[in-house]
Amino acid sequence: MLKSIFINRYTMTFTVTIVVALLWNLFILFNDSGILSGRVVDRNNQPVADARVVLSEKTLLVTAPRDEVKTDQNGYFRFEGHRLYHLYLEAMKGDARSSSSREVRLYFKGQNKKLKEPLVLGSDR
Amino acid sequence: MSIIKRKRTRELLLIGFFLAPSLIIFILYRIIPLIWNGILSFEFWSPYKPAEFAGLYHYQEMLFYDDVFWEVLLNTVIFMLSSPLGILLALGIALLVNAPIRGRNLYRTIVFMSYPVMTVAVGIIWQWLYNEKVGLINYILMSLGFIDQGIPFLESFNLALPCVIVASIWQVVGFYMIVLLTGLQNIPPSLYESAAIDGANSWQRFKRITLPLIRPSIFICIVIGIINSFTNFDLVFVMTQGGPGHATDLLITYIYDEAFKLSKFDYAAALTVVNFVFFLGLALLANKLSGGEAGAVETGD
Amino acid sequence: MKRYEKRLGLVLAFFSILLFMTASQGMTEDKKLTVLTWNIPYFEEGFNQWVTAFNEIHPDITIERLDKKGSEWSTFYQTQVVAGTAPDIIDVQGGLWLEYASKGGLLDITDYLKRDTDYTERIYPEILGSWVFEGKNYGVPLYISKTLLFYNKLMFKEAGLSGPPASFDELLSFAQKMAQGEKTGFMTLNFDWLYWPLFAANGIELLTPDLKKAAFNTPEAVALVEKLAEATASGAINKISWTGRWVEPNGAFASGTVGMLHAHAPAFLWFKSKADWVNEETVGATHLPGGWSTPNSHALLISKSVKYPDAAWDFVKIATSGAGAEALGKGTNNLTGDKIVNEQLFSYFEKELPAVVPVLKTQLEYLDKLCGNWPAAKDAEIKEAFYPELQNALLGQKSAQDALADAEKKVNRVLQKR
Amino acid sequence: MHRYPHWPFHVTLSTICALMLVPFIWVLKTSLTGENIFTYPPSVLPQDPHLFYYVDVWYTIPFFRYLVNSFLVSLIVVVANIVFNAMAGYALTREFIGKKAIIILFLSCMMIPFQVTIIPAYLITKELGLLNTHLGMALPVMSTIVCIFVFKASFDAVPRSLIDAARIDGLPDWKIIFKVMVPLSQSAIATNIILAFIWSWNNFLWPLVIIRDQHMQTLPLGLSRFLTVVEDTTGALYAFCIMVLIPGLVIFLLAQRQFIAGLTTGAAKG
Repeated sequence: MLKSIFINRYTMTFTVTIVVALLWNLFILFNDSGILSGRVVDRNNQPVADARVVLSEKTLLVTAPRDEVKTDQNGYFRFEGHRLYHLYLEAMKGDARSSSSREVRLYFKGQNKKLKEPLVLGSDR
Repeated sequence: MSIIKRKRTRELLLIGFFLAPSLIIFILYRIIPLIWNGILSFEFWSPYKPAEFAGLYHYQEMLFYDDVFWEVLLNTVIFMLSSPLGILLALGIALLVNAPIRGRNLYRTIVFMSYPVMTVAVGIIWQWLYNEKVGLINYILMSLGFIDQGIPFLESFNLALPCVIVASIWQVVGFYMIVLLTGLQNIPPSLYESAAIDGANSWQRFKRITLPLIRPSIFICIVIGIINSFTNFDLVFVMTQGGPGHATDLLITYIYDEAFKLSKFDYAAALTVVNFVFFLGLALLANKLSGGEAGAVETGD
Repeated sequence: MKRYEKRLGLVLAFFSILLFMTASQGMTEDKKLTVLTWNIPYFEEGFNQWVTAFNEIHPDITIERLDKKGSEWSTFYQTQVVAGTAPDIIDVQGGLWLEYASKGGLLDITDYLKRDTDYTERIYPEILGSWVFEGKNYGVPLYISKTLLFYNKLMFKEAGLSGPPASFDELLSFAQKMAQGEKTGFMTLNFDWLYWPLFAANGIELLTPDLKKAAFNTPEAVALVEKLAEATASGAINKISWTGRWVEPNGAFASGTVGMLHAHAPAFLWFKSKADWVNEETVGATHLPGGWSTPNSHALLISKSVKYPDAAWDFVKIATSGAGAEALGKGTNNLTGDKIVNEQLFSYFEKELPAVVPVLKTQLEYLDKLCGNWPAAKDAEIKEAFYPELQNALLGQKSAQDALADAEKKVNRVLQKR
Repeated sequence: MHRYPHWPFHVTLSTICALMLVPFIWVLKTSLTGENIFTYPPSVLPQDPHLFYYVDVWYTIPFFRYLVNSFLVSLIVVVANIVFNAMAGYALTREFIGKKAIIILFLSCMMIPFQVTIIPAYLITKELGLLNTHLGMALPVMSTIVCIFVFKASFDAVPRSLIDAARIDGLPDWKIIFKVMVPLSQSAIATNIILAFIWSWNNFLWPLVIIRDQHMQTLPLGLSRFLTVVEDTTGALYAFCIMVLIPGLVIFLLAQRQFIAGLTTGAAKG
């Protein structure tokens, strides 16, 4: 009779939910170092070295910068340790800016992510 | 003799014990508040002032001066009279999804799904569906060529209430369905089997077996329909706020507005009392029509 | 056979443990002030700044923060008042406070305002005047907003119109020009008295100056309501104007099918975040012809039952002036009642959110032409008596004449009743 | 049983379901795109759907905390409802003096809408010391009259002969309930679970009034976070609605498997 109390479809559903949630949290635990990496290129698809990349957050329409890094000689940049899940990236060097800030959304705070599409500098200014 | 009597007392005690938890909850959260409202309705009262005796002032005000009261009462009655439509629809659906067909779980879920959805969001969707310029219903009607110009559903004094009623039926039909489904479950299949052997066709089986046996469930649905006409508060509140004018105001939205928007708690209390007496009368009538005892049935075996 | 008994036993045992657990969570009483805000749940960082600043002067008093949305705000507040646990400092929109003030539920802060002149001088006197009832001050502005006219420049161009309407008749004729198919020319918000500028622009008064009688049933008013009803029937005015709240009108304007929207300043932020096409070049912000507007500002007021009135007043000052007000302005993208802070806010917005600057500029202009903010004790009841009748006329259910006559009767009855 | 074609059932039900789903599709679609509902002409298919509004919901309110609270309250409500309603429902199947009065009392209790009881109910809860507690949130809905009548109807339908037989065997009343009646009323229990859960889960105004503590809030109270005036949170609002809806649907799916015609006779054999 104990079996019927503890093993029925209600408890099973509940347990499965808990297990899935635990696994998901385990996954988060190993993937939330807040690493965000990508590349900055110019209009001719050439990497841009030493460009400033600003990571910012929008609170009620106002952009608030949170972090800033520079690209290496191959145009790569890498942020570490941010705790955001909805952020914006903008690259700039001298007068050239990326056309508009790139919106990045993540599935959890500080999810590690590598941007596939590079930020393009000076695309329309 | 005394043994029977003792047994009888014990039985009564048991019945009392069984009823006690529910009764305590209802007394605390229904009866006492009702008495509170009853007392308040004879007073001038606001949260800031000590009460003053008002006699029948609020009742006079309501019955002789407040034409809005009569309008919302009429709306509430119309709303209530429309509930059989929902119940019939639900009965049809319940009979269909009670049949052993593939995918009935899915059908049941879809029909039921509209009941638990939060009204706030659905209300906005319904507003849009009914919108004169960009709403889906008008869009479809215009694409099909039935009309050239959008119909202002919710802005029309005549159409607004029926539109809210349709939305309300949409919301509550799943609820009726599961109550009726529960009723259908209580019918022993052996009855159908013997009827089939007797050569009764499906209409006769429905009329002679199903309908009488689910009478309690239908009674519950009717009562829910009555209650729904004054508790279906959220939908009206979100969709029309009782407007235009007072065309979709129900007693409950009116009472709520009077109490919490205008701080006329005393007047709202008088409205509550009248509302209560009126609907209790209707519910008792329903009880009587369904054979007394909340539609009790004896299974004939 | 024993299955059900044991099952029941287990369930009951579990249940009683649960009961015990929840019932044992007691409440502790300490020195505290409760602040009830009105639908700004996102405003957390700034609120904590207020609390920090407050605790520097009153380290022994804790601040409890509650926030309720408009539709439940007064239900919650009044229940708490009845129970004797009214929140001490409350953030109220529109004319709701009049009801409480007239029944003696709010603290008179006139003396505080007279005492702390360095605070009072920072606040716009016209706006401070919005919370005066029978000669006494009850509230100070938390953030200010009033109605203005937004117009969709793309639709204006399409209809061959060059700029915003200069007169009321032009407003209607422009609206007519833009109305076509799913498009409508004009729309207004209608809650509280937000539509009243349309009446004020035509010289119509709601009440006599002593606030004792209805004054709106005039031939001019009948003519105006007829005009509005006609424009509504023809589609020049969107019908949502008279039935919707704010989500639907703002959403409709954001979809780009409405030429002009008469709404309060925060509406801009909402439809801007809703629609990508909205920017300085596509949406204009101006005054309604004649410059009339209805304030929809929020005020901080203090409940009469407050235990520490001086401390509560200190909190109010922190929240509505200086650094506290600046935090609020930045945290909600609004202007405050503090003149000096607003200058700082403007330079902040010019840098961070230039699109909102023209909108906010209108908020400080024509402060002498505010309407729809009568200090009548029965404000809410008058509204309930008047508006449904007006709806009747505007949506063609009754003639303007009949509707206004009925409304006059009802409003006068409200004013005469005890 | 009888042989009849199934397709008319499917056609009818599909049509009904399609109509029922229309408002719902827009809820779902908006939760995936956050688009403006008032866009014209209306589009049925979502453009660029994504799940990030659900992430927004999770982080903008303390979702997990609220979820746990909602769950605890609903658990109390569901368990209490089954026990109390079954007891009361059984009592009403018996004959006793004042039964009519009790039924009328119950009926009249149904006729008092919750909104008019807020203030006295608050004061009572305060006297009981249950403000700000899970039990306080649960108490007013711990027994519901509709469900009492659902139970009564089910118990009434249990064949008399079965009860009489049990009584002759010398079983006391409470044993009759839990050994004879309850097993035969599976669908009533299922209905109770579903309805009690949903009522408690969606309860909005009552928790709003009695809960002051942030940590005690239930899920529906998170709603106001998505209805602020200064930012558009349409996508998150609808995502929130879906997230609040899902547990109710899961409970429905689990419990409704009890609705299988023929249970009564099947069990009657045992």
